[in-house]
Amino acid sequence: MGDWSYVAPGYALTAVAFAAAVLRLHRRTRADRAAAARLAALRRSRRTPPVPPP
Amino acid sequence: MATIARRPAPQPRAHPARPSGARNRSRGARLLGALCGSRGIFWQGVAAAVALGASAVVSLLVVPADAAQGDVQRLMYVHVPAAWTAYLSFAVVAFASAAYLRTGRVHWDRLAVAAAEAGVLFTGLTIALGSLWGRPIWGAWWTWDPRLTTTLVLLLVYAGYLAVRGLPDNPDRGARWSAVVGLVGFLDVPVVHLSVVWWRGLHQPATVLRPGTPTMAGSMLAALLLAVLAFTLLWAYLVAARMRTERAAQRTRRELLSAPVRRGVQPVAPVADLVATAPTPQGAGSHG
Amino acid sequence: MTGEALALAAKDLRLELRGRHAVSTVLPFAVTLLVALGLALGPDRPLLRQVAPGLLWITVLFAAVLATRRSYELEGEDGALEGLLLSPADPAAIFLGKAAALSVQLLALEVVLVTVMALLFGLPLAAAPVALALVCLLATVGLAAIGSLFGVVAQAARTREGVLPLLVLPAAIPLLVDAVRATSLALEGRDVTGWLGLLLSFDVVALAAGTLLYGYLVED
Amino acid sequence: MGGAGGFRHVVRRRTHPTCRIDAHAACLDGVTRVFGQQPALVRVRLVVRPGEVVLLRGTNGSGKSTLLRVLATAVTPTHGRGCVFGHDLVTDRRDVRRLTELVGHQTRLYGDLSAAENLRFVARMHHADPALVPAVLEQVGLLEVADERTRGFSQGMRQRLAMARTLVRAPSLLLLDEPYAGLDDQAGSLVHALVAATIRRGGAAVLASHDDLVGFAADRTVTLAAGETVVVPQPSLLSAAPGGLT
Repeated sequence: MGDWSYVAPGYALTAVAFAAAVLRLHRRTRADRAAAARLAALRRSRRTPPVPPP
Repeated sequence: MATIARRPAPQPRAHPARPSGARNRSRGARLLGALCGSRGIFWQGVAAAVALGASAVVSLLVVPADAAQGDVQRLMYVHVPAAWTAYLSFAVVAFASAAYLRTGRVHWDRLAVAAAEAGVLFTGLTIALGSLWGRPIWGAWWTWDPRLTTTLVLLLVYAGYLAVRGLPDNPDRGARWSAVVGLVGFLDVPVVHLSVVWWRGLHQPATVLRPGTPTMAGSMLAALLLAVLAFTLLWAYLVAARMRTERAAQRTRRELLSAPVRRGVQPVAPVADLVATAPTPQGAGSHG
Repeated sequence: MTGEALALAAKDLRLELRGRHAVSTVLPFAVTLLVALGLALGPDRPLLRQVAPGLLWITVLFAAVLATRRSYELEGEDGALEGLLLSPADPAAIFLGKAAALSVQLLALEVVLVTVMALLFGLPLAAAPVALALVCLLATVGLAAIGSLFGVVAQAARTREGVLPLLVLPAAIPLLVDAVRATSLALEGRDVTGWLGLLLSFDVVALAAGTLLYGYLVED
Repeated sequence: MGGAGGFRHVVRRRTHPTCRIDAHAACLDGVTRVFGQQPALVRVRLVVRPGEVVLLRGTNGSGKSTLLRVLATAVTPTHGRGCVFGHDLVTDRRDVRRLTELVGHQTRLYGDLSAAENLRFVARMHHADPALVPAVLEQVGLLEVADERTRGFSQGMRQRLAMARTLVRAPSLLLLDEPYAGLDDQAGSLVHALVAATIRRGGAAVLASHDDLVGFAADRTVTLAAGETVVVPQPSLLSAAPGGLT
């Protein structure tokens, strides 16, 4: 009765679930790194003394 | 006019009992710091991947099939570790929630969120694999087996935990609410399990799904322990990475409040897309 | 602490007598749900008698959600909930007061529901009235505790609609299972002490959690 | 340390040493409060001494109400520290709540209870003497409607009842948010009587108001703009010359 038609989907489902989780986390890390970079740029630009209005 | 001798600025005297710098942190804290650093997480990921690969190979090919159930029993090497990891993350959520309520430290809340999200993944996996395995053995996708039902209730509690986080407009309050839901859910689990066992009225000995009985062949037990280790490593990787993203999100949110940035940005949308749409800074500094 | 809890419970019950929300909306809803469920399952009397406990407690569960939402809506109407929280009363006292008031309302509701079910489904109430009463009492206290605890979350949350059932129902699952089983055993006149013990342990957990954690839910 | 029930959970913030001395009726030390993404209060510093009446001025949304709600511990400051009569705003909440009363546009009444019943409930929750209720109702001019349900009251009558609640409680720190909105002159004088009574008891009062105080001298005026205190040079006696940022 050893029947692989249940084992295969089981392992496949596990692999897909893990891959999806890791991918989601990776995408979030990249988005956070981009956000931090933008903020740093914004902060640097703020620090330069603004030109007095004409 | 005599130039006033500039007194050297007083050096920040390191507190005698606690020498400043990284050395003063205890060994454990330093190790934890290393583990949670972005490099540490990367190596955690690699270790988890290697362990999972090895475990898959071992449990699919190397280990003999079960005498009674045949190859279907190989599902045990994914279902049982997933169940173990689901309950592990639920215990971590409850512990971290209690610690967060007790001390108010933010890192406990981050640990709780990370564990809850990992918990949802593993709980869902456990239920899916459990019913997949139950189908050939018991002939039905779902039997009110006490453990499967308790795991389902667990999944509902996780859903409540994550749903409650976003409700109040104050993120601190959302964290507190979810901590309470996590704790109450955790207190529920033993009662749920006991009720379902009595409810079914069955007191038959542990079904074949219950692992760990020493009667199992040595190699099978070894394969199972390897799988449990692999799943736990992956769980640790997911939690550590998720905690870093949570910390980065909170740092960005606080960053948005600092005066120089605040004037340039009118924060209305959630942080992620908010920063993406932040207008290019006005004033002389704009080099966009 | 108990003085404040009693004062709060008395106030809630007086509000209930004045507004008669439980009698005018929750009770009709419960009876209608019961009759609808009964009709859905067909006229077969032995079947109805077998599922009657399940129907009863599903109806009580939803009635509890309605009653909890109403009890906290009355507080939120004019900001009275904030008035309560800004009083030097201990949050645990507020929780216990609300839970007590809710328990009384639900018990009154159950008395009516059980008599209606006895008539409609021909339930042998005389079999073990004491056991049945005890089961109802313990189950209602647990339900009121969970309702009061999560009611404040539903009231203070931005999107109010689906929050309360989402939080109350998963937490009340063990209660539902125990109450249904105990009720059916009580109706058959069999021994229910084991189940009463389980219900009691659930109540202790729910009340303890409520007393300790209510403070965290209400603080902004 | 009578932490408010379950709220011992708190970021371990030591109150600023100068704040701890009881000389201050209320002090906010760099309090910031953020709602979602909008900072309602940004690093507000405020010291109120006993016997002082402080007037908060500022446009809508400048953070006046939030500041009063932070003092009344209805809202937790996101950053910064504060204390009322030496009790920290975040850890000693029950003591702060015993001493303060916040009167806002929400009058916190139960529609189905009568005026007298509402006040008796407040007296029991605040450990005050219920016997005071008739006298207080007479003082605010609601004695004849004492047994009617508050659902039928007008906004002015409800605010008088809110003031009656304050008289029953006799708080040390009075926080009034737009006390004059919707009140006739006679009720306006009630507000002055209320503030004067609090001051006589050695308490302090903080009022947030748009319209000028008629015949009333605020000891100090603090102007708020976009959540930050703005120093506006103007004579402190408001009745002399209405000025400041409006």
